[in-house]
Amino acid sequence: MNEKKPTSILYLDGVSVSFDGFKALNSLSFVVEPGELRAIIGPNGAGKTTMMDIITGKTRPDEGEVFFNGEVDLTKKDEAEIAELGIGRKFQKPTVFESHTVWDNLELALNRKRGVFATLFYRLSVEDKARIEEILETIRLTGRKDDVAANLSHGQKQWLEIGMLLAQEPKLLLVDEPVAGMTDAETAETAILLKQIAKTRSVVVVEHDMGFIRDLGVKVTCLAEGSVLAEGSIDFVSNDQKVIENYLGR
Amino acid sequence: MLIRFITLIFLLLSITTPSLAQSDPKALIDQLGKASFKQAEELIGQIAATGDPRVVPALNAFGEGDLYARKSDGAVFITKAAGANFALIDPLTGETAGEAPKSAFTKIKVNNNLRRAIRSALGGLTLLSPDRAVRLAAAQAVLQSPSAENLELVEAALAKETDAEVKTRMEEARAVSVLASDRSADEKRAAIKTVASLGGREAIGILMSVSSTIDGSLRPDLDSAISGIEGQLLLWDAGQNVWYGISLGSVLLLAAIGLAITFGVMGIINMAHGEMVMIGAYSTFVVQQVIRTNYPGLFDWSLAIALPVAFLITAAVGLVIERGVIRFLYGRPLETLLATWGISLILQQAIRTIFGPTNQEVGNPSWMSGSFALGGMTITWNRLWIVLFSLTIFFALLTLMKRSSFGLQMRAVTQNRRMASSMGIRTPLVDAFTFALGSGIAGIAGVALSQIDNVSPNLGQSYIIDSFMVVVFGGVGNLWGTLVGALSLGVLNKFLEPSVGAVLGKILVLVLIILFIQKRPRGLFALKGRAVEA
Amino acid sequence: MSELVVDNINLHYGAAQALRGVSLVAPMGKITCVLGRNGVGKSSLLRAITGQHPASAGEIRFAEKTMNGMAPYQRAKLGVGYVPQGREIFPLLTVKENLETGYAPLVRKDRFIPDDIFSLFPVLQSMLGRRGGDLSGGQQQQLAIGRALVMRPRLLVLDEPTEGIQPSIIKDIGRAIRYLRDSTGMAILLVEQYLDFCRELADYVYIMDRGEIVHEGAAETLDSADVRRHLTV
Amino acid sequence: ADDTIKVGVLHSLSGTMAISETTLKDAMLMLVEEQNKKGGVLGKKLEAVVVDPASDWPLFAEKARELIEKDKVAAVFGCWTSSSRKSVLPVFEELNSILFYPVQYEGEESSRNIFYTGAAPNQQAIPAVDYLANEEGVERWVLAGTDYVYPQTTNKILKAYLMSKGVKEEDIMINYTPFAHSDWQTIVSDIKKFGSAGKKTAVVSTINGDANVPFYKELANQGIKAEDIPVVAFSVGEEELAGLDTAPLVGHLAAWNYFQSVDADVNAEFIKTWHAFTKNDKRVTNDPMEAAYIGFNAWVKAVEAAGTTDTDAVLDSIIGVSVPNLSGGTSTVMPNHHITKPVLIGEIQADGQFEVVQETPAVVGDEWSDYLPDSKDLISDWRKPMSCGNFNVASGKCGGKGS
Amino acid sequence: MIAGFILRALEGKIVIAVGILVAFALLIPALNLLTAPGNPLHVPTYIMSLLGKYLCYALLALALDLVWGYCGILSLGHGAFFALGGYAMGMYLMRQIGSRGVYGDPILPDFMVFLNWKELPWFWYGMDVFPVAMAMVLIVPGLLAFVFGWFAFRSRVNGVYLSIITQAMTYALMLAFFRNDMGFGGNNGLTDYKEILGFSVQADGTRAVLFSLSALFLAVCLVIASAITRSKFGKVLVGVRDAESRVRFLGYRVENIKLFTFTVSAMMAGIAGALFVPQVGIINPGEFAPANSIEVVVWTAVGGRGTLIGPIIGAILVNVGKSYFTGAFPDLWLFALGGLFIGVTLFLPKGIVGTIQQRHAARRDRKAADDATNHDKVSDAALPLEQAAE
Ligand SMILES: Nc1ncnc2c1ncn2[C@@H]1O[C@H](COP(=O)(O)OP(=O)(O)OP(=O)(O)O)[C@@H](O)[C@H]1O
Ligand SMILES: Nc1ncnc2c1ncn2[C@@H]1O[C@H](COP(=O)(O)OP(=O)(O)OP(=O)(O)O)[C@@H](O)[C@H]1O
Ligand SMILES: [Mg+2]
Ligand SMILES: [Mg+2]
Repeated sequence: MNEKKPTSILYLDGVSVSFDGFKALNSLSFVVEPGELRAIIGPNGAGKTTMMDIITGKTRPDEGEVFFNGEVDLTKKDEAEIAELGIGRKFQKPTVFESHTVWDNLELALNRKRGVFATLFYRLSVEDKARIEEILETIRLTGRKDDVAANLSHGQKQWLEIGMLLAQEPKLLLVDEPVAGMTDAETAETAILLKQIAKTRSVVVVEHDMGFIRDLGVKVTCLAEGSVLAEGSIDFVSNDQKVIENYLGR
Repeated sequence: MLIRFITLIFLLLSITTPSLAQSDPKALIDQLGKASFKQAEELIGQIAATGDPRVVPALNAFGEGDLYARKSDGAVFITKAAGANFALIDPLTGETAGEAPKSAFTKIKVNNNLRRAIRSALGGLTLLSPDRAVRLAAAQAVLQSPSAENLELVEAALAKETDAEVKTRMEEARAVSVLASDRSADEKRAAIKTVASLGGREAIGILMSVSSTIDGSLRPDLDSAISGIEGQLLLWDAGQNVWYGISLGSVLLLAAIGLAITFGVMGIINMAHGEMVMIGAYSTFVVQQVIRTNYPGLFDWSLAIALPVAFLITAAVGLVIERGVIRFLYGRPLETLLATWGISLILQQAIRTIFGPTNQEVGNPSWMSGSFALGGMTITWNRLWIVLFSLTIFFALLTLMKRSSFGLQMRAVTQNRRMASSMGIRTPLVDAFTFALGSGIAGIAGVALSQIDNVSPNLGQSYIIDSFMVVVFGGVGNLWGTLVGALSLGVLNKFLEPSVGAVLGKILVLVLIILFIQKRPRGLFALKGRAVEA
Repeated sequence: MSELVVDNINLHYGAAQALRGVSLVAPMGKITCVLGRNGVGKSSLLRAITGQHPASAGEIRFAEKTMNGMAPYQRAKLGVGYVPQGREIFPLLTVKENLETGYAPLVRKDRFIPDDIFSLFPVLQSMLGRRGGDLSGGQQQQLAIGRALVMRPRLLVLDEPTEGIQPSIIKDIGRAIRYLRDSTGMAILLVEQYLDFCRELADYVYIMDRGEIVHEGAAETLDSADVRRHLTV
Repeated sequence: ADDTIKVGVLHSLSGTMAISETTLKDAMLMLVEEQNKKGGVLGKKLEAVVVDPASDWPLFAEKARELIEKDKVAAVFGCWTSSSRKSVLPVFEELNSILFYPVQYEGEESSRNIFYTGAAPNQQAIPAVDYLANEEGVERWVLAGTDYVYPQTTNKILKAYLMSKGVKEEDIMINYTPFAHSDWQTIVSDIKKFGSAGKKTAVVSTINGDANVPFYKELANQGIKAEDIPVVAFSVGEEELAGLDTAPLVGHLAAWNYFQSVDADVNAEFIKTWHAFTKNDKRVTNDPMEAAYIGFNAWVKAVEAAGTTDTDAVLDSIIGVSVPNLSGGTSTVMPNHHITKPVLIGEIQADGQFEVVQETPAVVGDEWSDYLPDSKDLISDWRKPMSCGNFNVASGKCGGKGS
Repeated sequence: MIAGFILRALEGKIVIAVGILVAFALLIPALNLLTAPGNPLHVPTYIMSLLGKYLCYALLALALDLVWGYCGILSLGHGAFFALGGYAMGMYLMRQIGSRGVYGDPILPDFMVFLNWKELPWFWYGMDVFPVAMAMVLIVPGLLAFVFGWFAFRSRVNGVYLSIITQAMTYALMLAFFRNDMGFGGNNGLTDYKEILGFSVQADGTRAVLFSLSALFLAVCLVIASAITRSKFGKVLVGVRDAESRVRFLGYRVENIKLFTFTVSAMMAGIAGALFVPQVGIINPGEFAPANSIEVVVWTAVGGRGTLIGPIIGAILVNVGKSYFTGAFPDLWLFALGGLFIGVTLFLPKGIVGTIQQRHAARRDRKAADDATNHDKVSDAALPLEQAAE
């Protein structure tokens, strides 16, 4: 395990966290290689979202190591620093800036200097504008770019959040249940989109939609009760007895 | 019994016979009419020296300010008001002497000095009273105003005393008098011991007062006695401080607890909370007013009657406010600040218009007055009741919130009003009742606070900041936080106050709150976890 | 008939119109499914039915009563149970208390939590004392469904109930919905994106597009290409 | 219009000070009404212009300006706190108008445009202390006050005075509390402690306003009787006592220049008018009302003498004007813009009134205290040719110690 | 870069507002100084100083709106910054009195003399030099805000907790300044000023200049505020207000953003205080009273928080009302004022300006919607009301 630390983009070893005595993560170890697209499944309450909370600095682990790019100790950083390092996240419950327009949401997410003075004197350049328009196309919200995000439907907010993630251009994307509330066709499209992104960066995606996971066709990790239950190809994992019992059902 | 009484009289006469010849009490009393304060003081001494028990009522009346001199002839009477007239009582015989218009008399003025002299004189005169309670009070009086003149009286009375408690008190009174007299050093040494055994501030006061006149050889005894008492007091002082802190805390708790509902639970930045407290206090005033004029006998019950009245009135006001204004503001918590600020201005001015701008008198029923000693601590009854009262309210409310289905609905509605409605909860009703409850509780807090603070239109303003401070310091939405927050702020305040003074103490408390919030950004009893961040 | 009848309703958000002349019927003892892409107005339809948002025209009837103008709690009293999109559990109430909020429209003797709920969602049983907001997304979704069932509704309105739930439990939910339909004869109105789930369960389906019903028919009709067109981008 | 003479009434009717000041507004309205019954001034009716500066000090300045500039009032009666007076002082000087200030204060001020009809420290505090020392044999002193300028200054003066009389430093305890302090447990018990040193002890209270009620309640509850530790107060009058059950407080003292209980015909008349005016025969009268009464009458007399309401003329004619005060004597406006008044010491009675236990002859208000080192050389005389509020007798110059 | 930053600020409404303010700055003093008192166009000095005072309040409200309306920090202690700026100015003015004080002490202000102070406390040094004093007007409030914000924002103190500690801050300052020992004149404060930069503070000319300065500073701060809020930084601010943690996950340093805004706002408040003091002639601890700070919040809410013109209008409107009512209905004016506040919340939920803007936007939307779907049934006009009732 330890030898993977320098080369991996994300490295978790022996991470545990508990809330009021309940162990949400139990000595979880888990590695993502650069350029990898990794799918994570697991029963409700397995700790998938908690794991993302740990990586993004929202929750501090009780014990264990979390390293980014082999060298950066994420447990010592706060959310903004981690985001600046290049870790982007889409939340399970879509969170966007409700009183901003779709456009502004993307503009804020755009990967530009984020200091006080940089933002004060920022001017929208031509390429930034093009980039936003491109993203709008991708998430099919061009027509609604001037609407405030509060007025979007649930699924549209999901899309907007994905768009913000794209705008952020992170090195590592953490995507929590991206296709919840999407139609089958959209689901398929999202899979294509993620695979495309994964060509240039690393992606960790959590989902319960097995069809979608299958579409991704990548290595799957199944978590349960805060630690890894099974890992391997989709066929391998979905035939694992424990996974069937705990997760897929008969 | 009878025999004893006779012997007492006899004894009394035998002691005081020599002075009896010197003066006639009636004449002395009549002289009071024209005397200056200084002369009156001497006269009191002479009247007491007559040793005639018949002067007791006259002296009592003098102390109470009921002794008047007739303008026409200077004759002195004890008076009782009877309309525009005085009912006259002969000062010596106690016989009624008809009525006469008030204007025909001048009051014989009394001041603190004279009252003190009277107290001491009465103490001496009543030491042999057949009534046990009177004797006890007399011994107490002698104890409080030591004078060498009383020494022989005390000793005589002591010799006859059979009641154990009165006896100890008299022993102490004797010791005090011995110290003031010119008795021998040995006797005084013993007296110092007795006084020291009394303990407490008073003992120190007595010992200190003789320290300047006492014989040099007794000085070490005196000093060690004083420092001994002081040592004991030190511990009690700490206890006393804690008690002060708790009682201050309970006042804060009372003031804040209604706010813990309207603000803590409902999320309304309720600037009119203080006015609810004020209305509660005014309700008490009105209730007392009605009782005073119509049923004076019920006065001791006035608070018990005021509680439900205040609750209903303030709850009704709260209900009107909720239905009329607040309900349009759910989901816009910041706007509630603006509206309730407006409401508070209106309520203040309304009260000012109705009752006038000045303080109103709210009396303390007898069971709320005075104090008792607990070891070396003094505990005032009103504070004790307020502590108990605030805790009672607190736990009642806690039970309501946590155990009743209304409490559950209340919390559900405030967390997600739309969804609560879809769960079949009658949200408008729950909202209205919750706000009314919070207001009503503020109202009964007002009843209690009327006992220690002034009842004026500004009453609410003086509590609103502290109330918010307590609720926030304890952690919004957590009733236990409000309790612990209030008590700890109270105790903290009282521990700072003696060393840095009240003003700096208050400033320091504020600064400490600011610093504390840095450590715990969500208050003392912070809610943690996803549930809050979401 | 005491079924749910939605008759030609419109719904506006401010100036924007989200529903245009939508009509549907959800009979008792049947599962009626509404499908459609993102933002076509499915949730809006359910909001109109549960009273979360007023319909600006048309009529909604249930149990022979016109529900327009009724507050949500009055509809709940009529037997409308609602599982909203986005869970909307009470974050600071414990799981148990969340379930107990369903007691409000019930008479005293019914105020208990049916065992079925715990056998359907065992995780709730083990987490009764935990605050609702601390649960994981899927657990919250299970709680939201359980909470609606406590009310013993006669019309159960579910907005994407399978969102974020693990596959095994989705299957259980499917079974449970069918069981509820058969055992209690309640009307079930289900909004879903998950086509397979829908196809398996539904007795009748409606498809929406841009605030309008564009197709209705038996579940089998879903497979025609014509219908599929409405669901692709 | 020109057929009336306007006078301004500048008292807070809302906010924290309303509790005290509203009464003065009512008193002023009554005085104006009475004067009009007598035919007004210079043959014209008086008209009171009432504004509410709302206990907000900058608003006092604004309202003063409004009264003078917009309403063109001939004189203003108003203010209670020193801060409000300080706030309006420059306005009156700039616009050359007249303010009558009816409340006891710390002294250390003399403005050409202000008349101080309340007591200066020497007209209240010092006689009170003398009384306690002489009549009650007090040797140990607690100076308790609210933490602001009036108590601080008064206590400074008192301390200097007491020490000049041979009181030792350790026999003086000074204690300050914040405004509207309501928890007096610790302080009252400290007083008790301080009083148990075997020497006769008294409390000199400059505790302000609302804080008094809880203070006295605590005193009563902790059983501090006037016979043991008397409290003499300078801010507690009949009005404050109206909010209290006074039975346990009998014997505590206050020093004022007037009490409602004063036995004088003018006073009886005044009280009758007051009750009729307010239609409430429970309304009490108090010392600032008397001060307002004196100020108002002095102004009327000065205007009549000058034949005009013109400020400069009135300023000239008013000095030396004597008007009856309510305790049966007369008060004279002195060249230093303070007035002469007797000092009365009263003891609280069970009925909420005071009983006078001592009365001094009229005392001249001393604007610059003799017990403050920088003030003792200053005097004030607004008559020509001196016309100076801070004449330094040591240097013989106007303008303080410097220049 | 800076030019672009400022230019962006000058959107339609702001230009108009700035224009009005500049016109005010020129016109009112002109009407005061150049016309005779009898002239119908004459603006009495009294009215001019009153207007000047309102402008200072407006600037204070604007400062608060920047942190509250845009950044979501409900400061209940902004009066403290205002008062500190005022005290800095007051100290300068006190020192200018020199030996004209009643005791004639060339150095010590009167209140120090009669309280027997022997020398000037250190923090009074240099306050007689105008540039130093003016620097203090900015530095003291700015520094306090910076230090306070540094700790609070880093510890992620939020929402009501932040509001209450700002309130505790101003309350503590009030108690401290009440104390005579602090060396700021106790409750009487600093008053009886004589001159500023050698000009008599009571001269009409000086007052006119002070008035103009108030209007101009308000205009300048309005432009700055507008530039800030219309920049990307402004959008981040609103993001912080609505979803603070989301902003963090995008990589923005929320604490720096807040700290910057809070400090800038405190400095604006300080300027407002400094302009206020010579015009009203007094500064005392009453300005620190928590109720005063709450009032500022109320003005802002009345005008419309989250808009720039709103707080200005709100502050002026409420204070004009207060000035008028306290004179016209001294016994009843609180009813009127309280009623105004309640009325505004109920009928103008976003404040005066906010509601107007919203109506405007709604009308535009509806028009757009109608245009787009004019074949559709006409939508129900009663809807917005219905929504508001929920
Ligand atoms: N603050 C907290 N307090 C108590 N329990 C918590 C807290 N946060 C998370 N948990 C518990 O930790 C477990 C893991 O939650 P997590 O959200 O990581 O699950 P998940 O794998 O994302 O599930 P899902 O698929 O349902 O989203 C759950 O059982 C949850 O109830
Ligand atoms: N609160 C709102 N205010 C304004 N517009 C809204 C609001 N909620 C939804 N809308 C708009 O109304 C339309 C229908 O939304 P609705 O939520 O009903 O869609 P949906 O079919 O449920 O979509 P999804 O599958 O994404 O949940 C969408 O275009 C959406 O942008
Ligand atoms: Mg999850
Ligand atoms: Mg939806």
